[in-house]
Amino acid sequence: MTLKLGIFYFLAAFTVWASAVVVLGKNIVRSAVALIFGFCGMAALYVLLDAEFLAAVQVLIYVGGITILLLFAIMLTSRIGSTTARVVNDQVILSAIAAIGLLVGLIYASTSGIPAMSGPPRLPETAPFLGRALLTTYALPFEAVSVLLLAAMVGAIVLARKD
Amino acid sequence: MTPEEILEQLKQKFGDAITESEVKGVEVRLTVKPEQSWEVCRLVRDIGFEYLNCISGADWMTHLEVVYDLSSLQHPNKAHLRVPVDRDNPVVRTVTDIWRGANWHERECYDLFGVRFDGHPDLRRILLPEDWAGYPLRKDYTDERLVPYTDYGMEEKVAKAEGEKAAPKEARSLQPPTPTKPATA
Amino acid sequence: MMIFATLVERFYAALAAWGIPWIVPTLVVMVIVVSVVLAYISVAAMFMIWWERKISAHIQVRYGPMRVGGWHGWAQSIADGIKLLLKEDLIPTGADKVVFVLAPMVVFGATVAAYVTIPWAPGLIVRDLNIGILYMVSISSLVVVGIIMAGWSSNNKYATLGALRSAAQAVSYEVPLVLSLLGPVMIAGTMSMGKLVEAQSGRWFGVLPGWFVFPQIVAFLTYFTCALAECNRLPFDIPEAESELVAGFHVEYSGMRFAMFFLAEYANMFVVSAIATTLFLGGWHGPWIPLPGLPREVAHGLFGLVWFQVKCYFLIFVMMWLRWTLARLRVDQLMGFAWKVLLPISFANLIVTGLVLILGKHALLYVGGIAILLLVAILLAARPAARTVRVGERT
Amino acid sequence: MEKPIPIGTTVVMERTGETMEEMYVNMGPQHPSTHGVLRLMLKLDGEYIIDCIPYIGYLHRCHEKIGENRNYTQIIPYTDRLDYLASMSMNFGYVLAVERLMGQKIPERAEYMRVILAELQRIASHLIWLGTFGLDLGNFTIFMYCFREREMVLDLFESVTGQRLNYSFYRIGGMPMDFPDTFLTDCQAFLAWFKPRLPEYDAIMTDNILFQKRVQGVGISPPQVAVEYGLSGPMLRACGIKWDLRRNEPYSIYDRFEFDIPVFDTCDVWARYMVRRREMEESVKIVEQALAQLPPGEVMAKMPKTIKPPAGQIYSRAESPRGEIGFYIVSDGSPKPYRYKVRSPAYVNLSALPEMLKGCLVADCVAVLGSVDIVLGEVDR
Repeated sequence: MTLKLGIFYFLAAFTVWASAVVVLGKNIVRSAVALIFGFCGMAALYVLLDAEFLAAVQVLIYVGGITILLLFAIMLTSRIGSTTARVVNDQVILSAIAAIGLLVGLIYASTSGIPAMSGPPRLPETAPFLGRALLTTYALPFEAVSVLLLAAMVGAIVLARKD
Repeated sequence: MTPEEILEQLKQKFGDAITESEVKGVEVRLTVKPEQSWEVCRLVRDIGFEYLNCISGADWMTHLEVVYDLSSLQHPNKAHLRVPVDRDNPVVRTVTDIWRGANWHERECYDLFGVRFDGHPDLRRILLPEDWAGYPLRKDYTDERLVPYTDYGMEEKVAKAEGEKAAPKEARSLQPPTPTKPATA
Repeated sequence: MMIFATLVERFYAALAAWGIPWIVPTLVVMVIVVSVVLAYISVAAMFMIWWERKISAHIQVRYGPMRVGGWHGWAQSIADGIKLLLKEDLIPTGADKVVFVLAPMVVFGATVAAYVTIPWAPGLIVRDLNIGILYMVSISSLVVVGIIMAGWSSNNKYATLGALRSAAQAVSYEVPLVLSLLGPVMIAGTMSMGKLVEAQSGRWFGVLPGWFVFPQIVAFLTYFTCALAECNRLPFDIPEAESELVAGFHVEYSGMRFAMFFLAEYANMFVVSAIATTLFLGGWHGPWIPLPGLPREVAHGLFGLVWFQVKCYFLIFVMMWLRWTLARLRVDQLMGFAWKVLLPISFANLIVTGLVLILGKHALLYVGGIAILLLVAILLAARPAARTVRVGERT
Repeated sequence: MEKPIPIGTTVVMERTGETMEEMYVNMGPQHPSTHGVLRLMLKLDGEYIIDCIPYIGYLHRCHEKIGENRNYTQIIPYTDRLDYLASMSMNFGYVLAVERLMGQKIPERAEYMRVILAELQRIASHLIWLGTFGLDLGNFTIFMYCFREREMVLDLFESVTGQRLNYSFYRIGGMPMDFPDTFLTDCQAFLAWFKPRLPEYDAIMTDNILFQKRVQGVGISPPQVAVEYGLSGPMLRACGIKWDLRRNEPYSIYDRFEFDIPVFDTCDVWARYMVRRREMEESVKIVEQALAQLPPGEVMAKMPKTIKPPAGQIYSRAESPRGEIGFYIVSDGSPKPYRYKVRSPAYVNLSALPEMLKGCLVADCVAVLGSVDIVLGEVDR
């Protein structure tokens, strides 16, 4: 077992543990804090995969942006002290099916290997490659996503506005 | 408008309610029955006394008194309204709807004299703790914690009258304690 | 040039020659580097605390600490540190203990982690990541997580309000901050901290040093403003405004945990100054590099280190200067300033920079003129009608 | 141990029976910005203040009850402790009330001394206010500058009275002793030093755009509300109402001096700031004129050994730095007042605070409270 593999298993366990706390925790804020650690574990896994840019973006966007907004929203709602979230709700069967399906897919992929998982080309620097790809090959989806985000933003403003 | 004219105007409307009246300089002094104090106050406000300086209480042993000091920002006249109220059941109608600033003045009067202001929006104790018993500014208020006033000159006089022996002891207690060690230069 | 890298390599080689597995020297180097960084942070933060007290004192016509240690109370911070270490460590009854204990560690850890990519001198950098600047920005954003954790777990309303404000502030100011950093990155064409410094080695018009602050003055000012907000310094110290929220998010902290917040605040000031120095002020560039007569490596290492520190501490001085001169903003003004003023300005700067880079230097004149017009228009539009009544004016 | 109430829980107040869905924040009595032991319950919606309930009385010292048990001269030191930042003005208001009750005239020189000391006190009081107001808004430096100048005023007072804070220097019927020989030159030197300092304060406060943004349009009390609540002093003059007892009901010798009454009509914190800022200039003018006119002569009128005002009652008022300080005294002809009541300006001004705070942000709460300029010694008595 190489050092890298050891680190991977450690990080994987850490991420799984954090994610489990997110899902099973009774306290919303604690779940959100665990989510931060989960995202950080994911970022570390990206670093192991030499996707440093993705790791940095993961921390910047997911931890620095999304989770903070999440915490913000939780704190703004009035009852923070009694934040006992229900762990199980009506959609438990649907989500169980989705989760199990994903698990089966992942196990299949890691044992028999599917084409997309055959390993990315080794790049010395991922950032310039990503940038070029986003603005040339994938320019259309990129723009479509930004329009989608704009629509979401406008919708949020309309919903939140008190008139 | 002179104070005399103001008094005349008030007397015309509320001749029965005004039991005593006096003009002193620019000040109109009235004594008003508690039943009609609110109406008098409103008229006084409409005459131009829009500025409420102070509401104070006073304990005259036979009755309590609520005193309104009013003035105007337009003319130099002042008004001094005294409303005697029953000592056992002191109730007078609030003037918070005439002058909003009366709120805290009335709360203070309630706090220290026990005068209840009928219709006051938030009549609670203000200076004293909420669980305080009694109304300290009444003349018959007693409290074992109250330190009576002693006239220190009297002690010496008493001592002198009683004889020369007691005098040094009494006097010493008033002097600063003598230092046990002589101060070194 | 790579004097330190050479040393490390020789160390590796020597140990490998003795047959010791590679993990041992790696761990040794890691421990040494971390110790050096931590020691530097502690000493620098203590110095900054003492310095801030002296600066504030002199601005306010007084002396500041004068007793501890003799010369101008230089040991005051050390004494304070010892005092904080010895203090009782309190955890409020209603607090969420795990999160409460974790919060200062997150704040301190995030700040320390940002020191990894600071280019101190040529070759003297813990790890020159190719996404260096992005890494620094993203790791600094973790500080806010710690602040929110601290604020929430204290079970104190003032702390919660401080944390709420902090979250709002961080989310708002991160956007113009990153956008303003993109200008230098676009010019240099790299995100590596070392390469960014090297890209500023030339000269503008043969006279000015090749620092990015000259073409990117707008970005520099935007960045510096956002950096003040990121560090919670006045006039943006809303999360800990002591006249309103007592001490904000760390009101319930005492002893060593409080000291960690305190150290992290000053360490963070150094981090944002280091980013500004690296991206805008030419990093370790300065006179006498290389100095004829001195070995190249010594000149680089020594003077590079000195110039970098001088620039960083100058920026820190400016931060302190502002703190003791200005009044605090209000929350809504703070947010408005970020979204209505800083964001448009940094976008405009980004567009102008891109145009100049694409069109080449001939278009500089045209684009420059348009940019100035654009900026003026934005500034005028963003500025509400001033209602200033001068002293002496009667109404 | 009682379990602490988690943030945001629905709490039913025992006494009022109120249900709290919104967040309540308890500001004070130990809070850096409440200027003493004032407690405010703020009802918040996010950062906006829906309602504010002030709780006072933490510093209540039975001032009026004590007053009924002391003779007229013995009350003077107690009045020092009313507004301990403007003891001279409190002394002035009290002795004025007793002298009016007795119909007592006092010597010319004593009148001038009183005015000089009271106006210097006004400067010192406004300086403290300016400094702490700066502190409230996060500007630390102005605090030090203001206290530097205030120290000089205190030095002057020390040379006259021997005291630095609670002077007890006014007497019924005059002043206990004359100015020391050095006072005139010292006072003029202070004024010469002080006048160029005011533009310095402007540079750091008035002209600072951040400061202006913080105070303009905040804590508005329209003139109508101000009069209904009986606000006084700078609070009233900041509502565009030109009302100053020194001018509108001249007492002592205030009718002999040339000075302006600064008035601003924006009704906000900014206006209150500007009024006080300008008042310092006007006080300097008054002191300068009084120093120039200071007549020689006695400083104490011929007074009976025991002061027994004739039976009667009086409500007498004077202009303290915080507004109208009124004394209601009922005399029964004995050496002690039968009823002694203080109408303190800060008490009345503070009662309008909830009105001014509604709709403000928490950060504004500090600015508005600072602009009211309360001294709890006077509010709680």
